[in-house]
Amino acid sequence: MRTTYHVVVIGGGSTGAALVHDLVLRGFKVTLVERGELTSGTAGRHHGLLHSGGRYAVNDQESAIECIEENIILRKIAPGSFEENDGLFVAITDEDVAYLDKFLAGCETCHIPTRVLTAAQVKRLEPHINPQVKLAVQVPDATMDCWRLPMRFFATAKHNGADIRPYNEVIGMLITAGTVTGVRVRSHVTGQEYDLKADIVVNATGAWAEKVSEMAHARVPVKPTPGVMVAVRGRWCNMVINRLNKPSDGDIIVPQRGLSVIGTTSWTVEDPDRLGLPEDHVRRMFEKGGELIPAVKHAPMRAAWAAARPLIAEGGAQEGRELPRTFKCFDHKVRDGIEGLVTISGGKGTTMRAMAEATANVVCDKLGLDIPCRTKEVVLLPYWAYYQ
Amino acid sequence: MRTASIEEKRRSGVWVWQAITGVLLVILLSLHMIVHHFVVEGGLRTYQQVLDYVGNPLVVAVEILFLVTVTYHAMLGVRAILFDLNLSESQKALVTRVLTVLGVVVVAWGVFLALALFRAANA
Amino acid sequence: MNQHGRFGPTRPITLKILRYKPGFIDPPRYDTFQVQADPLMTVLDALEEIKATADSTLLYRHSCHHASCGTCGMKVNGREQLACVARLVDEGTDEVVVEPLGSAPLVADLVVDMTPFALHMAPSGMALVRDSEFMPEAERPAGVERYTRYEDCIECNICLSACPVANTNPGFIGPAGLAAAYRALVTGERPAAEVFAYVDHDDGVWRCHSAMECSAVCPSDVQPGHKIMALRRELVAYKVKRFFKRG
Amino acid sequence: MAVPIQQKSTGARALQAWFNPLKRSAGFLAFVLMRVTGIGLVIYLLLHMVVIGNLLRGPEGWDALVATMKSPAVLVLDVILIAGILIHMLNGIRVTIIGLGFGTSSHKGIFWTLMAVAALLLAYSGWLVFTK
Repeated sequence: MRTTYHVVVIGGGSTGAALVHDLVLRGFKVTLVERGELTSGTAGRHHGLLHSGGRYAVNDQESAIECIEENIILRKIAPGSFEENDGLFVAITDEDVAYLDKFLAGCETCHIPTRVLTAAQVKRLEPHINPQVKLAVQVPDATMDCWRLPMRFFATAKHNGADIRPYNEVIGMLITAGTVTGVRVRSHVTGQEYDLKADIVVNATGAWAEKVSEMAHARVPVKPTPGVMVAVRGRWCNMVINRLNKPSDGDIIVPQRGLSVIGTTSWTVEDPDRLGLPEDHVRRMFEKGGELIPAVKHAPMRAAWAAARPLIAEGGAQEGRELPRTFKCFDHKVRDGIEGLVTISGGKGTTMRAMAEATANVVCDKLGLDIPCRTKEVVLLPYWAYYQ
Repeated sequence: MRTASIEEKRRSGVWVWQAITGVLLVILLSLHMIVHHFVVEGGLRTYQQVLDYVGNPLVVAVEILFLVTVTYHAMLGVRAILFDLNLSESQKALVTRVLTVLGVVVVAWGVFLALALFRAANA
Repeated sequence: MNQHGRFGPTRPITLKILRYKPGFIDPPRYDTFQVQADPLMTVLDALEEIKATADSTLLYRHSCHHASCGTCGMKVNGREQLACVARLVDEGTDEVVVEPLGSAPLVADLVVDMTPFALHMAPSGMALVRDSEFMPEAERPAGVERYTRYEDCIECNICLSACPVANTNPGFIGPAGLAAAYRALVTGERPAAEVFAYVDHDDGVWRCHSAMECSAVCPSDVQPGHKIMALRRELVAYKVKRFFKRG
Repeated sequence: MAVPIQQKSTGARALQAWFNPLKRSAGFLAFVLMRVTGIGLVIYLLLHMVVIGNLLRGPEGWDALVATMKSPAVLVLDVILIAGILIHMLNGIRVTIIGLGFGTSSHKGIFWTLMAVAALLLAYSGWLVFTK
């Protein structure tokens, strides 16, 4: 079935990718605008971890459940896109060991499959692991390619008729009588400006959500919360190595291609375009990563960078890691009395499809449509199909 | 972008012939340089010296082999360079045809010359 | 204070960037910008700073910032590099010239159109994921039959930009596609006959003239030139075998 | 409206890359040398075929020509020709060996070794040309 409604999606990150895919499958006419290259914001820059949910199983179970569900779905709809080597939560200290029961209980509640391994077993699996290792828990983590996975969504959406326009920046909202009726766009390719009419505009700009929603005088409580990651040369583990403890700095090493990526840290910035790269955070990655795998301390650095998480700070007092990693979809009619604008933010790469589903549901509700989501079943095209 | 399908594109292995003639030329060209220039007093044969040399049918045979090899190698080389440009399949066919004609003319002229000198030497 | 952290002394570096927007900045021109570069500042960091503070219309491709996605290939002082790992001070010049890759159609500024590249790459048959050869002594956990990892090639178009043939002949499959075909051959992902059908023609494996510049500039240790040569060896052996079988 | 993509012709600049080994590595230099000497040798081959046609003019015509060929200017051209032949020939050996997938990992070493051989042979040939 096709509708005549036109939805404009702002932001070509992983949420935007999954969203245009979802919307065209539901029969909408969709145009996506992205100011730079696709996935050039947070999406491309994240850790590359397809979460099992283990990281959030104790403190943020809503996120943990989202993660494990999406983990299974993504493997099914994007086969051949992941390094599927599972992950370990390793205990190095007695304090880590003391966390085990809480961790296993949390995983059980969230239906995350686990298997407890002895120190000897862990050393046979991961020869470079800290020899102090006490035990570890195996979970279904995997490595994702932060460029090629979203590109599979874009490719499929494009083939289903979505109009995807990178290098086109939204510079204003078209507002008539309290209703957003479209966007003003500047093409950075031709230097020309043009209007894009829409029945619904979706702001899927992640950490930039506040900047964009301000154009419609709407407010979104998104805090850009960057983290630093360091990629070192050499693949020092085959499985994703996490610290068995509550989330902290430098407690994950994600192997990827011939690299090992250590992450991450957390601080808050005002402007997601100006993250900087604090030196002490970079040093901490080597130091904390070295507690998991000593060899990374002396491995040559390939790159160090920061990516801005879009954390939702509803209510105010919390910051950084205390904030939940789940996502929220805001209908600005409800929040600010502005019709025609929806914002999706929060969440993470692993939950991109679920975020899109929730957003497309809101879009359908607003237009009084009842069209089921099909993205759990539709297998995505290869990423290079975007160019065909 | 030009879109010749793979089916349209002719299977090609002329690179191997370029290599084989190349190796042959290492021998033949070295021989040519030595007998015509390096062992000759003054570096170039006089008319009489040329005739003395090409009177031998074996020499004529080797010279013609050298001529064919070097011409083929040269024409293939030019073809390879031109094929590095963005030519259509029909332009490629034209290049091949023109170079084939040029090669045949060069060889024919060389053979004619060799036979004329051979006859003069044995007259 | 230095925006990009405190990784040592900074020094001013001028970036001379090619600008082009069809019909708008046309013909292309060079714009210059100055940044304070610390020892870790990459060309991409500099472009990000310029975009955020000086000219928001500057276009360049980027995504992962750690040499894994392959989007930020560009010419830095005339040589192809990934902007995300090309450190400014390593260039050793006060002025660093940044230009788009060659061999691909220019879209705008530093952005090239990757369509021709993808069209040459896609039919090679190489899978994204391969068996991991790291730590062969490592045991595998229950449920993991084989350790896997992504292929080395990050499809950045850098090898084509450095290839003298790909620059003049867009029909040439190019180093990346040929190297990928070789990978598909040796991993057995594709039958030999199919791989050879893809590469055995004038715009395939025979178009290469062994300049080996692709191997020299490859940022991901693919060594495409070496693989093209190996692919030719396999192809010649295949042809010889087939000849004698038939004869 | 799709994102407009315009193709900018880079034909002339691309062609220039065939002959510009600056900022490039040894293999590229080999490619440039191969191309330059190859084109030169084809032109020489055609000229050579025309020149030896003078043999048909008998001893007078030919021997007079041979005499003019001994001027120092022509001898310098001879040395350039020999250099071209040696570079092309020895480089061709490299292209053949690595082009069949052998010794690819040491292609730079092979190149410089062969070029050293070319230099030695050229020195010897030059000595022959100017002394005999």
